[in-house]
Amino acid sequence: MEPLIRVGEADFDVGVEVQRVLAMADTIGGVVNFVGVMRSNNDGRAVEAMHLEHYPGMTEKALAAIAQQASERWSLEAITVIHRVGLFKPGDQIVLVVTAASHRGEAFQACEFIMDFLKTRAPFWKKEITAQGEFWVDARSSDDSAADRWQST
Amino acid sequence: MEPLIRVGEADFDVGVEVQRVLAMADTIGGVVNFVGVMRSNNDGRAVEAMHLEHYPGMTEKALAAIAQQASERWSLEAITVIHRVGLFKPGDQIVLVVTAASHRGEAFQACEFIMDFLKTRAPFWKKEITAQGEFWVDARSSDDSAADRWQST
Amino acid sequence: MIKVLFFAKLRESLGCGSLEWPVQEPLSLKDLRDQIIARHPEWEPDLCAQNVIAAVNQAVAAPHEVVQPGDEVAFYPPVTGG
Amino acid sequence: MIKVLFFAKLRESLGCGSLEWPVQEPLSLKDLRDQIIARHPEWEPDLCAQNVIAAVNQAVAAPHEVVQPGDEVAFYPPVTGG
Repeated sequence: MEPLIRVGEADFDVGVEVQRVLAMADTIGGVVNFVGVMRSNNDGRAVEAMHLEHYPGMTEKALAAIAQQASERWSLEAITVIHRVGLFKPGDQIVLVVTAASHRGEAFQACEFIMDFLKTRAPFWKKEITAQGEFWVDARSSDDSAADRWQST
Repeated sequence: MEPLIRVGEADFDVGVEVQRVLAMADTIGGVVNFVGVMRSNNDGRAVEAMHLEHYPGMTEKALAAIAQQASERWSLEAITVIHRVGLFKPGDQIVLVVTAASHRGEAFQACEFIMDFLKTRAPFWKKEITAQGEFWVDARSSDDSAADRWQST
Repeated sequence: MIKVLFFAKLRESLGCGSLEWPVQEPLSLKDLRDQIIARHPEWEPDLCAQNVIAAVNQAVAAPHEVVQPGDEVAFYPPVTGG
Repeated sequence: MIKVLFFAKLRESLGCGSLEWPVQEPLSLKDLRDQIIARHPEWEPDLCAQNVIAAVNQAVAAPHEVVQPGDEVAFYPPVTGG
Protein backbone atom coordinates (compact mmCIF):
# COMPACT_ATOMS: atom_id res chain seq x y z
CA MET A 1 0.00 0.00 0.00
CA GLU A 2 1.76 3.11 -1.30
CA PRO A 3 0.13 6.35 -0.07
CA LEU A 4 -0.58 8.98 -2.71
CA ILE A 5 0.83 12.36 -1.59
CA ARG A 6 0.38 15.49 -3.70
CA VAL A 7 1.25 19.12 -2.97
CA GLY A 8 0.58 21.85 -5.51
CA GLU A 9 -1.74 24.56 -6.78
CA ALA A 10 -4.12 22.26 -8.70
CA ASP A 11 -7.63 21.71 -7.33
CA PHE A 12 -9.00 18.21 -6.73
CA ASP A 13 -12.28 16.36 -7.25
CA VAL A 14 -13.23 14.21 -4.25
CA GLY A 15 -15.29 11.90 -6.47
CA VAL A 16 -12.32 11.20 -8.74
CA GLU A 17 -10.06 10.51 -5.76
CA VAL A 18 -12.59 8.11 -4.20
CA GLN A 19 -12.89 6.22 -7.50
CA ARG A 20 -9.08 6.04 -7.80
CA VAL A 21 -8.90 4.47 -4.34
CA LEU A 22 -11.75 2.02 -5.05
CA ALA A 23 -9.94 0.82 -8.18
CA MET A 24 -6.90 -0.14 -6.06
CA ALA A 25 -8.41 -2.91 -3.90
CA ASP A 26 -11.64 -4.92 -3.82
CA THR A 27 -11.32 -5.52 -0.07
CA ILE A 28 -12.34 -1.94 0.72
CA GLY A 29 -15.55 -1.70 2.73
CA GLY A 30 -15.43 1.96 3.65
CA VAL A 31 -13.77 5.15 2.45
CA VAL A 32 -13.52 8.20 4.71
CA ASN A 33 -12.64 11.63 3.30
CA PHE A 34 -11.90 14.93 4.90
CA VAL A 35 -12.05 18.09 2.78
CA GLY A 36 -10.67 21.25 4.40
CA VAL A 37 -12.25 24.40 3.02
CA MET A 38 -11.43 28.11 3.18
CA ARG A 39 -13.92 29.96 5.38
CA SER A 40 -15.02 33.52 4.60
CA ASN A 41 -14.75 34.32 8.26
CA ASN A 42 -12.07 33.58 10.84
CA ASP A 43 -12.88 34.38 14.50
CA GLY A 44 -15.31 37.07 13.38
CA ARG A 45 -12.94 38.66 10.83
CA ALA A 46 -14.13 38.77 7.20
CA VAL A 47 -11.46 37.22 4.98
CA GLU A 48 -11.38 38.06 1.26
CA ALA A 49 -8.62 35.71 0.21
CA MET A 50 -5.82 33.62 1.64
CA HIS A 51 -2.29 32.80 0.58
CA LEU A 52 -0.86 29.43 1.56
CA GLU A 53 2.92 29.08 1.66
CA HIS A 54 4.84 25.86 2.20
CA TYR A 55 8.37 24.44 2.46
CA PRO A 56 8.81 22.55 -0.81
CA GLY A 57 10.43 19.18 -0.29
CA MET A 58 9.85 19.01 3.44
CA THR A 59 6.08 19.22 2.96
CA GLU A 60 5.96 16.04 0.91
CA LYS A 61 8.28 14.27 3.39
CA ALA A 62 6.19 15.33 6.37
CA LEU A 63 2.94 14.17 4.75
CA ALA A 64 4.51 10.84 3.73
CA ALA A 65 5.77 10.32 7.30
CA ILE A 66 2.29 11.02 8.76
CA ALA A 67 0.69 8.63 6.23
CA GLN A 68 3.29 6.01 7.14
CA GLN A 69 2.48 6.34 10.85
CA ALA A 70 -1.23 5.95 10.09
CA SER A 71 -0.61 2.83 8.01
CA GLU A 72 1.38 1.26 10.86
CA ARG A 73 -1.29 2.09 13.40
CA TRP A 74 -4.40 0.97 11.49
CA SER A 75 -5.17 -1.68 8.91
CA LEU A 76 -5.68 0.45 5.80
CA GLU A 77 -6.13 -0.38 2.13
CA ALA A 78 -5.32 3.11 0.80
CA ILE A 79 -4.29 6.62 1.86
CA THR A 80 -4.42 9.80 -0.23
CA VAL A 81 -3.26 13.22 0.98
CA ILE A 82 -3.60 16.22 -1.34
CA HIS A 83 -2.69 19.67 -0.02
CA ARG A 84 -3.03 22.75 -2.18
CA VAL A 85 -0.86 25.87 -1.94
CA GLY A 86 -1.11 29.36 -3.46
CA LEU A 87 -4.02 31.78 -3.49
CA PHE A 88 -7.51 30.80 -2.23
CA LYS A 89 -10.97 32.36 -2.20
CA PRO A 90 -13.66 31.58 0.41
CA GLY A 91 -15.23 28.19 -0.29
CA ASP A 92 -12.14 26.86 -2.09
CA GLN A 93 -10.96 23.36 -1.20
CA ILE A 94 -7.57 23.37 0.57
CA VAL A 95 -6.81 19.82 1.67
CA LEU A 96 -8.11 16.31 1.03
CA VAL A 97 -7.37 13.23 3.12
CA VAL A 98 -8.78 9.87 1.98
CA THR A 99 -8.46 6.67 4.00
CA ALA A 100 -9.88 3.32 2.94
CA ALA A 101 -10.21 0.18 5.03
CA SER A 102 -12.15 -3.05 5.29
CA HIS A 103 -13.85 -1.72 8.40
CA ARG A 104 -15.10 1.82 8.82
CA GLY A 105 -13.81 2.43 12.35
CA GLU A 106 -10.19 2.18 11.22
CA ALA A 107 -10.76 4.48 8.26
CA PHE A 108 -12.42 7.12 10.49
CA GLN A 109 -9.65 7.08 13.08
CA ALA A 110 -6.83 7.14 10.53
CA CYS A 111 -8.38 10.06 8.63
CA GLU A 112 -8.77 12.14 11.79
CA PHE A 113 -5.24 11.21 12.93
CA ILE A 114 -3.74 12.34 9.62
CA MET A 115 -5.63 15.65 9.77
CA ASP A 116 -4.57 16.29 13.37
CA PHE A 117 -0.92 15.67 12.57
CA LEU A 118 -1.02 17.53 9.28
CA LYS A 119 -2.37 20.60 11.13
CA THR A 120 0.45 20.56 13.67
CA ARG A 121 3.44 18.99 11.88
CA ALA A 122 3.39 19.77 8.14
CA PRO A 123 5.14 23.02 7.11
CA PHE A 124 2.27 25.08 5.67
CA TRP A 125 1.45 28.66 6.64
CA LYS A 126 -1.70 30.65 5.93
CA LYS A 127 -1.84 34.40 5.42
CA GLU A 128 -5.26 36.02 5.35
CA ILE A 129 -5.99 38.93 3.06
CA THR A 130 -8.66 41.22 4.56
CA ALA A 131 -9.95 44.75 4.03
CA GLN A 132 -7.76 45.73 7.01
CA GLY A 133 -4.58 44.24 5.55
CA GLU A 134 -2.74 40.92 5.42
CA PHE A 135 -2.30 38.80 8.54
CA TRP A 136 -0.47 35.55 9.21
CA VAL A 137 -2.83 33.04 10.81
CA ASP A 138 -1.88 32.03 14.36
CA ALA A 139 -1.57 28.35 15.20
CA ARG A 140 -4.51 27.03 17.24
CA SER A 141 -3.84 25.39 20.57
CA SER A 142 -6.94 23.23 19.90
CA ASP A 143 -5.02 21.67 17.01
CA ASP A 144 -2.13 20.82 19.35
CA SER A 145 -4.56 19.18 21.77
CA ALA A 146 -6.12 17.24 18.90
CA ALA A 147 -2.70 15.89 17.89
CA ASP A 148 -1.64 15.23 21.50
CA ARG A 149 -4.57 12.90 22.24
CA TRP A 150 -3.10 10.29 19.88
CA GLN A 151 0.03 9.99 22.05
CA SER A 152 -1.75 8.51 25.05
CA THR A 153 -3.88 5.94 23.22
CA MET B 1 -30.11 23.42 8.09
CA GLU B 2 -32.27 20.88 6.26
CA PRO B 3 -30.57 17.48 5.88
CA LEU B 4 -30.64 15.94 2.40
CA ILE B 5 -31.89 12.34 2.59
CA ARG B 6 -32.11 10.18 -0.52
CA VAL B 7 -32.94 6.47 -0.91
CA GLY B 8 -33.04 4.83 -4.31
CA GLU B 9 -31.22 2.84 -6.97
CA ALA B 10 -29.27 5.75 -8.49
CA ASP B 11 -25.51 5.92 -7.91
CA PHE B 12 -23.89 9.07 -6.47
CA ASP B 13 -20.75 11.13 -7.11
CA VAL B 14 -19.00 12.15 -3.87
CA GLY B 15 -17.43 15.17 -5.59
CA VAL B 16 -20.83 16.47 -6.69
CA GLU B 17 -22.27 16.00 -3.20
CA VAL B 18 -19.33 17.82 -1.57
CA GLN B 19 -19.76 20.75 -3.97
CA ARG B 20 -23.51 20.85 -3.25
CA VAL B 21 -22.77 21.11 0.48
CA LEU B 22 -20.08 23.77 -0.01
CA ALA B 23 -22.53 25.90 -2.00
CA MET B 24 -24.93 25.93 0.99
CA ALA B 25 -22.83 27.85 3.54
CA ASP B 26 -19.60 29.84 3.52
CA THR B 27 -18.96 29.09 7.20
CA ILE B 28 -17.94 25.50 6.44
CA GLY B 29 -14.34 24.74 7.39
CA GLY B 30 -14.40 20.98 6.99
CA VAL B 31 -16.44 18.33 5.19
CA VAL B 32 -16.25 14.68 6.24
CA ASN B 33 -17.60 11.91 3.99
CA PHE B 34 -18.07 8.23 4.46
CA VAL B 35 -18.59 6.02 1.42
CA GLY B 36 -19.68 2.44 2.12
CA VAL B 37 -18.62 0.03 -0.60
CA MET B 38 -19.55 -3.54 -1.53
CA ARG B 39 -16.70 -5.94 -0.79
CA SER B 40 -15.97 -8.94 -2.99
CA ASN B 41 -15.39 -10.98 0.12
CA ASN B 42 -17.32 -11.29 3.37
CA ASP B 43 -15.71 -13.25 6.21
CA GLY B 44 -13.74 -15.30 3.67
CA ARG B 45 -16.73 -16.01 1.40
CA ALA B 46 -16.46 -14.79 -2.22
CA VAL B 47 -19.51 -12.70 -3.06
CA GLU B 48 -20.53 -12.20 -6.70
CA ALA B 49 -23.36 -9.74 -6.17
CA MET B 50 -25.64 -8.41 -3.49
CA HIS B 51 -29.27 -7.42 -3.30
CA LEU B 52 -30.26 -4.65 -0.90
CA GLU B 53 -33.90 -4.56 0.24
CA HIS B 54 -35.46 -1.79 2.31
CA TYR B 55 -38.76 -0.70 3.91
CA PRO B 56 -39.88 2.19 1.69
CA GLY B 57 -41.18 5.08 3.72
CA MET B 58 -39.71 3.97 7.03
CA THR B 59 -36.19 4.10 5.60
CA GLU B 60 -36.42 7.81 4.82
CA LYS B 61 -37.98 8.52 8.24
CA ALA B 62 -35.28 6.56 10.07
CA LEU B 63 -32.47 8.35 8.21
CA ALA B 64 -34.09 11.75 8.82
CA ALA B 65 -34.41 10.95 12.54
CA ILE B 66 -30.73 9.94 12.77
CA ALA B 67 -29.68 13.12 10.93
CA GLN B 68 -31.87 15.15 13.29
CA GLN B 69 -30.20 13.60 16.34
CA ALA B 70 -26.76 14.37 14.89
CA SER B 71 -27.71 17.99 14.24
CA GLU B 72 -28.89 18.39 17.85
CA ARG B 73 -25.72 16.84 19.21
CA TRP B 74 -23.12 18.68 17.12
CA SER B 75 -22.89 22.10 15.51
CA LEU B 76 -23.26 21.21 11.82
CA GLU B 77 -23.67 23.28 8.66
CA ALA B 78 -24.94 20.44 6.45
CA ILE B 79 -25.83 16.75 6.46
CA THR B 80 -26.35 14.50 3.42
CA VAL B 81 -27.34 10.83 3.62
CA ILE B 82 -27.70 8.83 0.40
CA HIS B 83 -28.43 5.09 0.61
CA ARG B 84 -28.78 2.99 -2.50
CA VAL B 85 -30.95 -0.11 -2.84
CA GLY B 86 -31.23 -2.83 -5.48
CA LEU B 87 -28.53 -4.97 -7.04
CA PHE B 88 -24.81 -4.36 -6.41
CA LYS B 89 -21.51 -5.68 -7.76
CA PRO B 90 -18.23 -5.74 -5.78
CA GLY B 91 -16.71 -2.25 -5.63
CA ASP B 92 -20.09 -0.50 -6.04
CA GLN B 93 -20.86 2.42 -3.75
CA ILE B 94 -23.72 1.66 -1.33
CA VAL B 95 -24.03 4.56 1.09
CA LEU B 96 -22.76 8.13 1.41
CA VAL B 97 -22.84 10.25 4.56
CA VAL B 98 -21.60 13.85 4.34
CA THR B 99 -21.28 16.13 7.36
CA ALA B 100 -20.01 19.71 7.21
CA ALA B 101 -19.05 21.95 10.12
CA SER B 102 -16.95 24.96 11.00
CA HIS B 103 -14.60 22.70 12.95
CA ARG B 104 -13.46 19.30 11.78
CA GLY B 105 -13.87 17.45 15.09
CA GLU B 106 -17.64 17.91 15.04
CA ALA B 107 -17.91 16.80 11.41
CA PHE B 108 -15.88 13.62 12.11
CA GLN B 109 -17.93 12.65 15.16
CA ALA B 110 -21.28 13.36 13.51
CA CYS B 111 -20.38 11.33 10.40
CA GLU B 112 -19.32 8.30 12.43
CA PHE B 113 -22.42 8.63 14.65
CA ILE B 114 -24.73 8.67 11.62
CA MET B 115 -23.02 5.59 10.15
CA ASP B 116 -23.17 3.69 13.45
CA PHE B 117 -26.90 4.39 13.84
CA LEU B 118 -27.68 3.79 10.18
CA LYS B 119 -26.06 0.34 10.46
CA THR B 120 -28.19 -0.64 13.46
CA ARG B 121 -31.45 1.33 13.11
CA ALA B 122 -32.36 1.91 9.45
CA PRO B 123 -34.45 -0.84 7.80
CA PHE B 124 -32.10 -2.16 5.10
CA TRP B 125 -31.25 -5.82 4.52
CA LYS B 126 -28.45 -7.29 2.43
CA LYS B 127 -28.62 -10.61 0.63
CA GLU B 128 -25.39 -11.97 -0.81
CA ILE B 129 -25.35 -13.89 -4.08
CA THR B 130 -22.51 -16.42 -4.16
CA ALA B 131 -21.56 -19.52 -6.16
CA GLN B 132 -22.99 -21.56 -3.25
CA GLY B 133 -26.35 -19.79 -3.30
CA GLU B 134 -28.03 -16.71 -1.82
CA PHE B 135 -27.60 -15.81 1.84
CA TRP B 136 -29.08 -13.08 4.01
CA VAL B 137 -26.29 -11.19 5.76
CA ASP B 138 -26.32 -11.51 9.55
CA ALA B 139 -26.25 -8.36 11.66
CA ARG B 140 -22.85 -7.73 13.24
CA SER B 141 -22.61 -7.37 16.99
CA SER B 142 -19.66 -4.99 16.38
CA ASP B 143 -22.15 -2.60 14.77
CA ASP B 144 -24.34 -2.75 17.87
CA SER B 145 -21.32 -1.95 20.05
CA ALA B 146 -20.43 0.93 17.76
CA ALA B 147 -23.90 2.41 18.14
CA ASP B 148 -24.03 1.72 21.89
CA ARG B 149 -20.91 3.73 22.68
CA TRP B 150 -22.77 6.96 21.79
CA GLN B 151 -25.26 6.36 24.62
CA SER B 152 -22.73 6.78 27.41
CA THR B 153 -21.00 9.90 26.11
CA MET C 1 -58.01 -3.20 8.96
CA ILE C 2 -54.35 -3.14 9.90
CA LYS C 3 -51.75 -3.49 7.17
CA VAL C 4 -49.06 -5.95 8.25
CA LEU C 5 -45.69 -6.13 6.42
CA PHE C 6 -42.84 -8.65 6.62
CA PHE C 7 -39.34 -8.01 5.30
CA ALA C 8 -36.19 -9.77 4.14
CA LYS C 9 -35.40 -13.19 5.63
CA LEU C 10 -38.63 -13.14 7.66
CA ARG C 11 -40.69 -12.46 4.52
CA GLU C 12 -39.02 -15.40 2.80
CA SER C 13 -39.42 -17.76 5.78
CA LEU C 14 -43.12 -16.97 6.14
CA GLY C 15 -43.69 -16.95 2.41
CA CYS C 16 -45.69 -13.76 2.85
CA GLY C 17 -44.80 -10.10 2.25
CA SER C 18 -47.95 -8.39 3.49
CA LEU C 19 -51.46 -9.03 4.68
CA GLU C 20 -54.55 -7.08 5.72
CA TRP C 21 -55.67 -7.97 9.24
CA PRO C 22 -59.30 -7.27 10.22
CA VAL C 23 -59.40 -5.26 13.45
CA GLN C 24 -62.32 -3.37 14.99
CA GLU C 25 -60.84 -2.38 18.36
CA PRO C 26 -57.40 -1.13 19.47
CA LEU C 27 -55.16 -3.95 20.68
CA SER C 28 -51.54 -4.42 21.72
CA LEU C 29 -48.87 -5.30 19.21
CA LYS C 30 -48.33 -8.56 21.09
CA ASP C 31 -52.04 -9.44 20.88
CA LEU C 32 -52.02 -8.69 17.16
CA ARG C 33 -49.04 -11.01 16.70
CA ASP C 34 -50.78 -13.74 18.74
CA GLN C 35 -53.91 -13.41 16.56
CA ILE C 36 -51.81 -13.79 13.42
CA ILE C 37 -50.08 -16.85 14.88
CA ALA C 38 -53.48 -18.35 15.79
CA ARG C 39 -54.37 -18.10 12.09
CA HIS C 40 -50.88 -19.28 10.89
CA PRO C 41 -49.50 -21.58 13.63
CA GLU C 42 -46.50 -22.51 11.44
CA TRP C 43 -45.30 -18.88 11.63
CA GLU C 44 -44.71 -18.98 15.38
CA PRO C 45 -40.98 -19.89 15.42
CA ASP C 46 -40.06 -17.13 12.96
CA LEU C 47 -42.44 -14.46 14.21
CA CYS C 48 -41.58 -15.00 17.88
CA ALA C 49 -37.81 -15.20 17.37
CA GLN C 50 -35.90 -13.15 19.95
CA ASN C 51 -34.37 -10.81 17.36
CA VAL C 52 -37.52 -9.91 15.40
CA ILE C 53 -38.17 -6.16 15.41
CA ALA C 54 -41.65 -4.63 15.17
CA ALA C 55 -42.59 -1.18 13.88
CA VAL C 56 -45.89 0.67 14.09
CA ASN C 57 -46.48 3.35 11.47
CA GLN C 58 -42.81 3.11 10.49
CA ALA C 59 -41.38 3.63 13.97
CA VAL C 60 -39.89 0.83 16.09
CA ALA C 61 -42.40 -0.23 18.76
CA ALA C 62 -42.49 -2.34 21.93
CA PRO C 63 -44.88 -5.34 22.30
CA HIS C 64 -47.20 -3.48 24.69
CA GLU C 65 -47.73 -0.61 22.23
CA VAL C 66 -51.37 -0.23 21.13
CA VAL C 67 -52.31 -0.45 17.46
CA GLN C 68 -55.62 0.41 15.87
CA PRO C 69 -57.52 0.16 12.59
CA GLY C 70 -55.67 2.05 9.85
CA ASP C 71 -52.21 1.50 11.36
CA GLU C 72 -49.30 -0.01 9.44
CA VAL C 73 -47.38 -2.69 11.33
CA ALA C 74 -44.12 -4.30 10.21
CA PHE C 75 -42.08 -7.24 11.47
CA TYR C 76 -38.48 -7.65 10.34
CA PRO C 77 -35.11 -9.21 11.22
CA PRO C 78 -32.08 -7.22 12.46
CA VAL C 79 -31.04 -4.61 9.89
CA THR C 80 -27.86 -4.91 7.81
CA GLY C 81 -27.60 -1.72 5.74
CA GLY C 82 -24.78 0.77 5.37
CA MET D 1 28.35 25.91 3.21
CA ILE D 2 25.03 25.36 4.93
CA LYS D 3 21.85 26.53 3.22
CA VAL D 4 19.61 28.33 5.71
CA LEU D 5 15.91 28.96 4.94
CA PHE D 6 13.30 31.12 6.68
CA PHE D 7 9.56 30.81 6.11
CA ALA D 8 6.31 32.71 6.45
CA LYS D 9 6.06 35.37 9.17
CA LEU D 10 9.67 34.76 10.21
CA ARG D 11 10.89 35.32 6.64
CA GLU D 12 8.97 38.59 6.49
CA SER D 13 10.18 39.79 9.90
CA LEU D 14 13.82 39.09 9.07
CA GLY D 15 13.46 40.42 5.54
CA CYS D 16 15.36 37.34 4.33
CA GLY D 17 14.21 34.08 2.74
CA SER D 18 17.49 32.18 2.50
CA LEU D 19 21.22 32.55 2.96
CA GLU D 20 24.37 30.50 2.46
CA TRP D 21 26.34 30.18 5.68
CA PRO D 22 30.07 29.34 5.46
CA VAL D 23 30.87 26.34 7.66
CA GLN D 24 34.00 24.16 7.67
CA GLU D 25 33.35 22.01 10.74
CA PRO D 26 30.24 20.31 12.17
CA LEU D 27 28.47 22.43 14.79
CA SER D 28 25.24 22.33 16.78
CA LEU D 29 22.06 23.90 15.45
CA LYS D 30 22.16 26.26 18.42
CA ASP D 31 25.74 27.37 17.64
CA LEU D 32 24.75 27.93 14.01
CA ARG D 33 21.87 30.12 15.12
CA ASP D 34 24.17 32.06 17.49
CA GLN D 35 26.65 32.67 14.66
CA ILE D 36 23.87 34.00 12.45
CA ILE D 37 22.68 36.29 15.25
CA ALA D 38 26.26 37.55 15.77
CA ARG D 39 26.21 38.63 12.12
CA HIS D 40 22.60 39.98 12.28
CA PRO D 41 22.02 41.12 15.89
CA GLU D 42 18.64 42.62 14.97
CA TRP D 43 17.34 39.09 14.16
CA GLU D 44 17.72 37.85 17.74
CA PRO D 45 14.14 38.52 19.00
CA ASP D 46 12.52 36.75 16.04
CA LEU D 47 15.02 33.91 15.66
CA CYS D 48 15.09 33.11 19.40
CA ALA D 49 11.32 33.32 19.91
CA GLN D 50 10.02 30.39 22.00
CA ASN D 51 7.81 29.05 19.23
CA VAL D 52 10.35 29.03 16.37
CA ILE D 53 10.82 25.54 14.92
CA ALA D 54 14.06 24.35 13.33
CA ALA D 55 14.51 21.60 10.74
CA VAL D 56 17.68 19.95 9.47
CA ASN D 57 17.51 18.36 6.03
CA GLN D 58 13.71 18.76 6.10
CA ALA D 59 13.15 17.00 9.44
CA VAL D 60 12.34 18.83 12.69
CA ALA D 61 15.47 19.00 14.87
CA ALA D 62 16.42 19.88 18.46
CA PRO D 63 18.95 22.68 19.25
CA HIS D 64 21.71 20.21 20.21
CA GLU D 65 21.50 18.41 16.84
CA VAL D 66 24.75 18.62 14.83
CA VAL D 67 24.78 20.13 11.35
CA GLN D 68 27.56 20.04 8.81
CA PRO D 69 28.60 21.48 5.46
CA GLY D 70 26.06 20.56 2.75
CA ASP D 71 23.10 20.40 5.17
CA GLU D 72 19.88 22.35 4.68
CA VAL D 73 18.59 24.12 7.78
CA ALA D 74 15.24 25.87 8.12
CA PHE D 75 13.69 28.09 10.78
CA TYR D 76 9.94 28.70 10.77
CA PRO D 77 6.96 29.70 12.94
CA PRO D 78 4.24 27.25 14.10
CA VAL D 79 2.50 25.68 11.12
CA THR D 80 -1.08 26.52 10.11
CA GLY D 81 -1.96 24.25 7.20
CA GLY D 82 -4.88 21.91 6.67
